[in-house]
Amino acid sequence: MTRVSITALLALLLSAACKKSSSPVPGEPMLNAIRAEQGGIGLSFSESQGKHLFLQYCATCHGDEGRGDGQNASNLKPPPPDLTVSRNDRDAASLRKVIAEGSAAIGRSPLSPPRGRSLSGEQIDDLVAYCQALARKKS
Amino acid sequence: MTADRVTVLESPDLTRRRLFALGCASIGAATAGFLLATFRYLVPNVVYEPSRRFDIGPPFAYVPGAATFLPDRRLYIFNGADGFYCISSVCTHLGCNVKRAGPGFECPCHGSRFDENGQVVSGPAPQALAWYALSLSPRNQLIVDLDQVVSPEFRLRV
Amino acid sequence: MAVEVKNTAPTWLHVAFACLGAAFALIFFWVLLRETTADWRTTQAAFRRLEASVKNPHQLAESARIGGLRQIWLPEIGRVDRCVTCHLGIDDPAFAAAPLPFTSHPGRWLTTHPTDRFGCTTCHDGQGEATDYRNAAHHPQPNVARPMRPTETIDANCGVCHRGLVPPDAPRLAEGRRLIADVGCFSCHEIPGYEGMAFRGPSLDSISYKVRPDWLSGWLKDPKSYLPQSKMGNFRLSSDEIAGLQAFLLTQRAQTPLDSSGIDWNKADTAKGRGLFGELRCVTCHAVNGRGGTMGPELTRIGDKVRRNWLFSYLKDPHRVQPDTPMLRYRLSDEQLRDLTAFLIDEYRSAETGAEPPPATSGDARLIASGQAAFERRGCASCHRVPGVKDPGRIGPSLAGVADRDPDELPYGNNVVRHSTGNYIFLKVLLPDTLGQPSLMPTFGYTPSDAAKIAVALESLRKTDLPASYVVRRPSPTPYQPAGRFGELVTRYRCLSCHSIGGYGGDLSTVPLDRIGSQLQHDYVTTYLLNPGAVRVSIEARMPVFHMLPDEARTIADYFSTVFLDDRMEQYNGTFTPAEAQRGQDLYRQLGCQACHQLGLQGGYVGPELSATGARLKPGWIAAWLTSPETYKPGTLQPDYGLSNTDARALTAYLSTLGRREASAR
Amino acid sequence: MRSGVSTSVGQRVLTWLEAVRRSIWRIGWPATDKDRAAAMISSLFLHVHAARVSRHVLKPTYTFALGLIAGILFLVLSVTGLALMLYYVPYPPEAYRSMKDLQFVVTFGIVLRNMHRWSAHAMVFVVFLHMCRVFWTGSYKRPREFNWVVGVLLLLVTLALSFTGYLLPWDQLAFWAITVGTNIAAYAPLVGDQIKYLLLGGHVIGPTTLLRFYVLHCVMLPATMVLLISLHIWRVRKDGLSGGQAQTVPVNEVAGAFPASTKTYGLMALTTRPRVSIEARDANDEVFAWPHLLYRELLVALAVIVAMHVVSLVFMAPLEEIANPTRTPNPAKAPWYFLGLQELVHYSARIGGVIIPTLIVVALLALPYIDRHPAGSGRWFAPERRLANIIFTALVVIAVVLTVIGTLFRGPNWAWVWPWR
Repeated sequence: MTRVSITALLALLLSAACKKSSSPVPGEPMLNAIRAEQGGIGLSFSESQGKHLFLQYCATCHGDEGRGDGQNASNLKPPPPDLTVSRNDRDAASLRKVIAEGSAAIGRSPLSPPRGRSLSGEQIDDLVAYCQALARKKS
Repeated sequence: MTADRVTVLESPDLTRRRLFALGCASIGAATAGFLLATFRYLVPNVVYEPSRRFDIGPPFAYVPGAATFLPDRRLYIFNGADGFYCISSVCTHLGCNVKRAGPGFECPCHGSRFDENGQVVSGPAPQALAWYALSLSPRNQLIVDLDQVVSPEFRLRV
Repeated sequence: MAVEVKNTAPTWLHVAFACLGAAFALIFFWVLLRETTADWRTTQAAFRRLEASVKNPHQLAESARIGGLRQIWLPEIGRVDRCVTCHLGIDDPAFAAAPLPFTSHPGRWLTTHPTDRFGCTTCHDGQGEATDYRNAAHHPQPNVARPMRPTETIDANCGVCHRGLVPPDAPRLAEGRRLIADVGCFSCHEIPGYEGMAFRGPSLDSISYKVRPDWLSGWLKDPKSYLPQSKMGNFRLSSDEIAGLQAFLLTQRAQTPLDSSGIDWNKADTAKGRGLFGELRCVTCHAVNGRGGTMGPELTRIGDKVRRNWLFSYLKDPHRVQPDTPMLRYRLSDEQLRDLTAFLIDEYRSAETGAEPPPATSGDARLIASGQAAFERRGCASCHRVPGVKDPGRIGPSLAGVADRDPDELPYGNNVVRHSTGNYIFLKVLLPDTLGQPSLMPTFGYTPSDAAKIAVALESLRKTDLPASYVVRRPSPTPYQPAGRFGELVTRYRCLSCHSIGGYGGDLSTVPLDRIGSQLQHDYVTTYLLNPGAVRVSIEARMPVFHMLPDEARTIADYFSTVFLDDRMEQYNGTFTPAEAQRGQDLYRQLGCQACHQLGLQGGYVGPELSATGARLKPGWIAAWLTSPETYKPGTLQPDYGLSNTDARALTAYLSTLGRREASAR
Repeated sequence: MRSGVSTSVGQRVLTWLEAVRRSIWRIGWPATDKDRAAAMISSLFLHVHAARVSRHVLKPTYTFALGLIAGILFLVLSVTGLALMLYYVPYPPEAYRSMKDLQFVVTFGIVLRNMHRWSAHAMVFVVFLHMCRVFWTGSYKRPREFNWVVGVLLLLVTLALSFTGYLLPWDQLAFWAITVGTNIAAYAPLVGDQIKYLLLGGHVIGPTTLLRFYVLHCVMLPATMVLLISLHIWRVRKDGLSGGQAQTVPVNEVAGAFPASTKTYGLMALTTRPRVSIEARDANDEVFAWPHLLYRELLVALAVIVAMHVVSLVFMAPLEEIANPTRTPNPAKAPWYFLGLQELVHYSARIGGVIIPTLIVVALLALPYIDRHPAGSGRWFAPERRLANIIFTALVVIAVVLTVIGTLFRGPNWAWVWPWR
């Protein structure tokens, strides 16, 4: 009897806590351990997929946090931009174009290579979503 | 309780009748409702049947120019010169499985005969055999949709 | 009349009758109301309203068919999932931005796992039969064994079908399974999926010659105090057990170290040793002061641990004492070994560690016996070989079907947690001694997130009778063991600790050897093996300097260029016109290759340095690689520019000139 | 019938309808005493009652209509049970899945299931109360001895029906309750294990058991029940209700000779065999069954049906996880009406599981033949029967207390728990 009520209570707490996915849930240490590792910001599914791709393909130049401070950034002229700054010309369409066709496609330096043939359309959408999340995070 | 007098009989009697009528009407309505509910209960909301849309394997599994009978699906799959098509093996008369007879079909139960397109040639069958739509899934599997009846011109080119 | 009155029912009966009749009618409407306001009906109504704003009339007519209770019936795996009754937009991209429950499924999962084959609860858990929010067990419910998994732990369900060690697109599961393989949980537990794998800690048969007694007792007390990355957990031994084990282990003298009596340690030059330490690239595998590789143990305090003679002997021939070690056998002279040993012992020790005590010769027999008993009781022999102690097999319980254990039967100690197998496994892995039961399991000192990943991996161990068509088990690659002289060299220099051939081997190197003969030029291989330099400056792991003999290097290069070939590249015509090279140079700049590749003093260092490409790579490889890098290395950073054959050829021409021009200039 | 020259079509139709009605229900709405009597006598269903009944019969505080309520509950159970059979598959694990289907996808399915479940519990409870009532009013005495025996058998059949039905949902509750229940049965000396083997169709509960219980629950036991109920009611009709005025009038049972004040029905008046059931009657004490008795019965039926609906709409019938022979819930409890027994078994398997239940059943069956003194029959707690009442009441209290303890105060490992903690 008591266990049933405890379970119900936990369920209630869990459902309340699920609104904010990053906050710890009492009684669920395993879940909390994973959440703590994921970090504070709540990313959507697409954005978190995008994060993985970003770390794999982009972070060496753009930096793990997208601040344009990757380990290879100092070798680049012009240097990679800070993606955490939200800019008007950085809408989804142009981000998609840069990722798929390279920065040369929007008239900038050719240093950011095209990924349209290595990544699927959905992967590029995920990356775009993550880039926008980076800008959102700061503002 | 039993001390009613003829003079006052009318009004309590009327009340009684009204009450009785109200009770009867309510019970009648509710009973009718519950009867309907019982009927509704009998109507299955979900059915445990195989999907009406299913894949039947890759196109290359079917011999070109031949008809393949799928007994559990009750279908003939044709890999014709101009494409794939599928004809139901369910006789439109009383639902027996038709058999291949020459180029057409023959029903063993009551002797209906159909031509190679499933049109009735003779016998008691009232309609031609059904044709179902075929399509190709993204993973290159043939898909039959039993909810989509098509005309005998239908062909799926692979 | 009187009789009439008497035999008519009294008024109160009529009143009661009317009331009960009305109540009966009301009850019916109550029943009706409950049915018509059922969760799924109101949800579907909301969906219809949403749909009208998303779709055009034609599509609406098409989708009007879809309504009422919907279910996915999968008799093969015994599931009936009615989730789609409410999640109506789940496979319709038009609802990608719709709110829950109507949003379409994120990612590509429904393409790879179509609902008509997998249903919903196969991955998500929850009560598929239910048609209302609460009973579907979106959150834990009484009497529902498997409430819906949060996405954080959903990987556990991937592992039910994906039985391979590296399941695709399930990072936590993959990491958890890797951790299990890494620390060798299967030494003590039977774990499905790890059959045939045996984890071996170092053999202890000669440990008396190897380590200092004071180090041994400290290690037994808490391995992490010496080596934070130790794979050995803390067994929470009592001081009696430690004393016994120490005494017992110090009797192990099966194999004497190689003779180092001729070495004059006073002549040891630690500066030379330091040089060697760098040249041999020890840090590729061994960390010092927290930096370096993880394949071997950290060496920061090696001087506190090992005896000098043993280290000398080990460096001379590691395979003699530890035949399974990934460590290669360098070709070093006794003087070099002396310098290196002295450097390691002197440099990497704590200040308070005194001089090396003489080896123990005898011990208290009773203590030794108690130590052996403890050794057997605590399952040390599951990982460590010691002569005279039988391999006890797996002393822990089998973990097959561990995820199906009754959560309420499991102990949780004083931890206030929801009773679930996941939480139990997590706590057991993280803090085995807090579950209110005596436990033989050591405390491995995992971080919570690693413990959670292991729990995710173990939660995929269910007693399922899945049809074989659902099970994905990628066979582990067949061990590669070449014969002959090349085989000996591969064994001696442990090439496969870092490189892989046919999928078998290590992953430290970015270069698999399968096509290496078509990729690298013969002479370059020879030179490189004799004196490896860095091709990629940004990567810390480097090829060690083996001190290989020239004819050994030639043997390897010969073998490469005759066996590890890709015929398509070999047939490439590598004669170019200067115009092609010129066009290639222009392309190089236009495409922005310098962003990642260093050429001369310019460029980034993400990709390999290109200055000597002409002498290093074969043109066929360059062209093939530039045309479709993903073919040769999925997930590579090398972009696929979609180069035409002409362009690829031009770039190849340019790159092929690079090393040669310099070579000729030199 | 009117002569038909000016009869309109409407009137003809009405006439036709009236003819149809008369072919079915000859009396019409009874307006005269003659018709009221005829309505009762000429109906198969209504003639279980006499045309005229003693006023005593109408007194709710004498019987509390418990027998009637039990009968109505049986009717409710039959109807809902038949409906449930349409969706039930007596084979695991589909049996469990059909419970889920009833709950989630069958329109009104869950209401029916709840009603079946709660009515079954209510019936066990009501039948038990009915038995207590009969004892406390001393109604098992001559000439009703045999009907008491039938009543005890009915209680046993009710328990058997409830017990067999308990397994059918095939959830953990069902599986382990039946496991515990059948193991109590296995304590019976000599034949215990054989009984269990026969009942389960094997050594452990499995698909065979489910099928056996299903057939018992849906066919054999209900058939027995209908038979026994018919017998029971027939005997009531013949023996009359205890405690009426006439009870004080001694009945002369000499063959063939009847006092003027007695009246019998049917052919018995013509025979010369010894009479076993004669009710002394007083015309002034009597009322017509139609409408007095019938109307009250209708109200009770309505009240029961309404109450069962409300209960079914508010409270969900329990359904735990699917039966899992490898996972014993702690504690595993038998159905609540056997928890008194389980509590006894906890103290002593032999005594609690075998001797006491056997003694109880034998004592109940033999009771009217042991307690033959006619004094004190027909009144609640007649002082003449003080000792009998005290003994019986004590036993009832013990049974209730044990059941309550077993139900509420027993936790894991059958340890004592306070239900409010």
